[in-house]
Amino acid sequence: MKKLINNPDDVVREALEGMAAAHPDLLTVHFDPTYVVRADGVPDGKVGLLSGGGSGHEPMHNGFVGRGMLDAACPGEVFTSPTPDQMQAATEAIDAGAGVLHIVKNYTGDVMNFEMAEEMAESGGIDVRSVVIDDDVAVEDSTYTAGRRGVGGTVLIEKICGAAADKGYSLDDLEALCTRCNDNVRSMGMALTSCTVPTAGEPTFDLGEDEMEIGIGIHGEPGRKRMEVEPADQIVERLMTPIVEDLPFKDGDDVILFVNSMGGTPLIEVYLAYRKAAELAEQHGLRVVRNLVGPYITSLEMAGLSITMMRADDDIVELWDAPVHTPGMRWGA
Amino acid sequence: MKKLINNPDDVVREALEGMAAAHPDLLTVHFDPTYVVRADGVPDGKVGLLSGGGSGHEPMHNGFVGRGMLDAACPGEVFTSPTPDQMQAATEAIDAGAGVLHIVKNYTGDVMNFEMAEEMAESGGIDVRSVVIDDDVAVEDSTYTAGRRGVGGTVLIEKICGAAADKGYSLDDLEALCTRCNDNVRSMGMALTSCTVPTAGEPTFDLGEDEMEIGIGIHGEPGRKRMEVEPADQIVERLMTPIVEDLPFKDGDDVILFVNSMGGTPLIEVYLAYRKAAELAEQHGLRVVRNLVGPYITSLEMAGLSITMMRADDDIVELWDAPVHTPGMRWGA
Amino acid sequence: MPLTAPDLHAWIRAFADRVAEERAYLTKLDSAIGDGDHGQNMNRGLSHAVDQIDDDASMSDTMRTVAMALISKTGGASGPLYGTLFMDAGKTTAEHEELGTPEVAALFRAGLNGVQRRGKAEPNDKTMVDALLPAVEALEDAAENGTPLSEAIQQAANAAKKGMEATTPLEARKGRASYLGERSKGHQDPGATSTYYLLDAAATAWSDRA
Amino acid sequence: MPLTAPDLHAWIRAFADRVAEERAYLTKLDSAIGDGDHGQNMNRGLSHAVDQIDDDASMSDTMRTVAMALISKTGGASGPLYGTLFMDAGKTTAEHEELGTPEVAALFRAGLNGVQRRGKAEPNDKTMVDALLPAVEALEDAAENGTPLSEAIQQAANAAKKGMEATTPLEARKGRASYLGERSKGHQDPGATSTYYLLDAAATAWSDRA
Ligand SMILES: Nc1ncnc2c1ncn2[C@@H]1O[C@H](COP(=O)(O)OP(=O)(O)O)[C@@H](O)[C@H]1O
Ligand SMILES: Nc1ncnc2c1ncn2[C@@H]1O[C@H](COP(=O)(O)OP(=O)(O)O)[C@@H](O)[C@H]1O
Ligand SMILES: [Mg+2]
Ligand SMILES: [Mg+2]
Ligand SMILES: [Mg+2]
Ligand SMILES: [Mg+2]
Repeated sequence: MKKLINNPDDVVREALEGMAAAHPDLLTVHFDPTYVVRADGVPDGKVGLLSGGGSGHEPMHNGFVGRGMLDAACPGEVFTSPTPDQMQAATEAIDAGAGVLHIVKNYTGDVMNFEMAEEMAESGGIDVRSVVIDDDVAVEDSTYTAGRRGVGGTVLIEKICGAAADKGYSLDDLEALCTRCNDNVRSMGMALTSCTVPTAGEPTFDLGEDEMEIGIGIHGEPGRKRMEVEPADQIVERLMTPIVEDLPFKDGDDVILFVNSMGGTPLIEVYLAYRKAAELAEQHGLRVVRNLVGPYITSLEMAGLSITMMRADDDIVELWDAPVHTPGMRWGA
Repeated sequence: MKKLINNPDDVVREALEGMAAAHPDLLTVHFDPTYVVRADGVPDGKVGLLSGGGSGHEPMHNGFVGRGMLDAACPGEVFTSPTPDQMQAATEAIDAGAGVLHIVKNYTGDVMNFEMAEEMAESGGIDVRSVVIDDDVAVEDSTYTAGRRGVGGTVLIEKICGAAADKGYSLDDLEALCTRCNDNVRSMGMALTSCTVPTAGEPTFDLGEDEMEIGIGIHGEPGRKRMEVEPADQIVERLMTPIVEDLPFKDGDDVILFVNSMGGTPLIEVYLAYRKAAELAEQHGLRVVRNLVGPYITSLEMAGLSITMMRADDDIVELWDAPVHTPGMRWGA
Repeated sequence: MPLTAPDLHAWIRAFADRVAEERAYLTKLDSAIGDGDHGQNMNRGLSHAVDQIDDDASMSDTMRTVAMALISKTGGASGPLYGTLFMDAGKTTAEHEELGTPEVAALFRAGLNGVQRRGKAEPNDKTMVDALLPAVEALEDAAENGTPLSEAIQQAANAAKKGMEATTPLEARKGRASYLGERSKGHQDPGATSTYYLLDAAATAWSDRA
Repeated sequence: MPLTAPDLHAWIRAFADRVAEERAYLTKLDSAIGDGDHGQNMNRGLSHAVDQIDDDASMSDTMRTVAMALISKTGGASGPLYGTLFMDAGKTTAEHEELGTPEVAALFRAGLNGVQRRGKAEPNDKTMVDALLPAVEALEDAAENGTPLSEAIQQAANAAKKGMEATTPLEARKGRASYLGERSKGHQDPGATSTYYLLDAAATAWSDRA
């Protein structure tokens, strides 16, 4: 394992110190319990927006704390969900009287830890809602599984809900919006290589010299199917088809198309993939009204990509376009 | 070689098609000869700003075309400098009567190709100046070498000169500013892994399981010294010390600190490195007034980082803060 | 001699030691069908728990301390699950000065219920429940038969071990491994493995207790 | 029989074929001390040049066409260098209907001058100059001695080969390889290698020319 780290146990803390040093205008980092909170405080009466999850997916979620997106984020250890005490402290820090929405990616650990945090926060008198994001079409959604994972859709949802909270949405309305976004977004990812959790020191899985993993999650957990590497255009089609069919997206739909690098994919390849994704969207009669291209929800140095598509009405597009100023996403500000 | 590509010979073209599809509001891609030009045209009387170089360094340079930065960029094949006909066509496209500045990274191929392009453009009656960027302290600057390479400093310089051109700087003033920026910026990089040029199909160089290369260029060309991997803090010190000593940066200097990922480095590690870089800057008495953290000038999927530091007076900081809206760098807009 | 607070301390220390020893192995199991952090998670949580244990604390305070330590430091799925296990198990100790086989059976039954309340796993979902449930049943049988604790807990550890081994052919239906579907078959569940260590640590720590 | 335009066409085709064959080898040499694209660069430029050649064109038009094709498609350092080589070499053919040994010597001398004007490399800088210069000198000697072309060009190719081989121990002072300093020693220069192919292609194409 070659990594730009010191002690593997210190990676998360030291990276957070780096974020704090780089973005004092945007965010503040608290330790013990660990959370990242916007530097300028939550405006009175605004619903607080909190997310969190394992580290190693940067810029998500810490990099989305600032103005117009998340008010706080709780980073866990690498690929390990954070703990309820972190979430409780962050929830208290961003409650400005209007309650707090927790955006939770559907992983057993995240869900259970957030659940415990909610129990704690509510016993402390804060109105907390939580929406579980489960946009990954690679996973069969049945009562016999943990359900679909929360992946790329989370990025779009955090942006959109952040704008809505800024606009003054109530906790009820924000919860409804978040649920509606989740209902209208689908994702699927793939990997060409594994990644190595610093404390594990070895790749989470092995892929042969000409193998790829289709339907990968964002924690290096194996996906739906292992197969021989194919040309990029075919890979993109393998991701796009299940996405389009699942919602289903329909001829005439306006969509936000998000092609995401898993971390180790050169940007030139991400754009190459975007080309095909946009072409396929068009062939399905979809109108790509907005897009996002680059590494936003990553799995350390994993090479691969994920595609996310959200059905976007005018409201959603307006919220998408609203100013955002965070380390990882910024426009209009 | 596992890559998200189709035919290795089509990588650059297909990625450019992806950029064109993703950012029609910002840029237009021309083929044969190939260049990327801002979509909204160069305002009358504004100096045109052109850069270019081999592909594989994305977002640089194509991703810096838009408003407030480059007016056009000429992408070569991966890691291969573009050709004079591209530069000539781009120069003609962005000449709005006030001349065109070429920002050239100091690599033999880039310098010679831009030189030929200037000869062509000037015979066509366009006032062309060019500034060669050579900020890489890893290379000994002597008459017995090709001189220092142009690396991370280029990113900062393109942003600053883009803002100055917007402000109405004349070609003379812009050339002087660009030279002044180059005189005040230093960089050094390192790699944990090599990268693979798609058409070559094999890693440009081999690094052992616990080796790193210090003083790497941005084309996978070997650097100053190969040695055993060290903890991140020591690596950062190995880059910072020569940078600080070279200019030399002095106690009390205001600086822009830029910690760059070579492409395959997880963002969490880049922030971890930023933490140490900022700490060392402070120890040298430098005041980090602005910073940039992330993958901006990359070498495909290479894991590693580079550090760039520019001495910044108030003018430079003001130009740095000016609005920019490109696919790869955006604020205030 | 039935159990008192120091015996619980010894048990938790033994559990922490075992997990520390097997940290890499647990992580390897988790890499095969999960995300490769179960060893780190458990080790982080348990070393914190050991640090927090107060030698003079009562049984129920000890269990609560361990629960809170695990909840706040473990992370992942195992944090809330083991946290709830200790939290709910601990509640059963409040009314007792000391624990014999019946009380220990009740303690683990409450822990199992907590795990199932929190995680909604059924038997054969390929989770820690598959090691814990047979252990609880063994303890309850032993309690019914009046088996002394040292023997009962050894039977429970044996049952947990069998349960753990029996997870190998199963297809996972809960947690991260469930994403693998069919491909989760043929791998032993990491959480069931750490749960076996939990029982085995008790068997070791209480080998001379009645 | 001295050279006329079709002989130049044959030469350039032979050069393109040789580079296409050795593309991977050139790239391997460039990976060792450069950036691993010399084979691709030269192949891209030359296959374009071959496409552009007009069978009916004059010698000087042919050389200009090849120069422009190389300049616009090769990229890297080799594009301007080989482009200038052909551009400047081509100018010497304007006044001639056909070329014998003295004219071919003058042609390559002009090409060498162009390469040095463009790239500022001196002998022993470990560049294509180190293959080109001895070839030019061999041709000039041959011209002085009245050696027939087929023989002269073979001598030039031999000299280029020696020059190419002699780059191996050198420390690079120009181009990308110069960044390696000491470490560039022990590797043959890719540009000198393609320049040897340039001369060897001529020796093959002109083996029955006087
Ligand atoms: N819903 C559940 N109920 C019971 N146990 C579960 C459940 N989900 C996961 N587990 C257990 O947790 C273990 C994984 O723990 P760990 O790796 O620490 O967390 P994570 O899966 O979040 O990375 C699994 O091996 C399994 O035994
Ligand atoms: N200044 C120079 N003068 C002469 N030849 C040079 C010079 N710089 C580089 N070369 C030649 O160019 C070759 C490299 O070409 P190529 O790999 O195509 O370009 P790049 O170095 O831009 O990738 C070197 O092997 C060397 O022979
Ligand atoms: Mg985990
Ligand atoms: Mg090159
Ligand atoms: Mg795990
Ligand atoms: Mg090269």
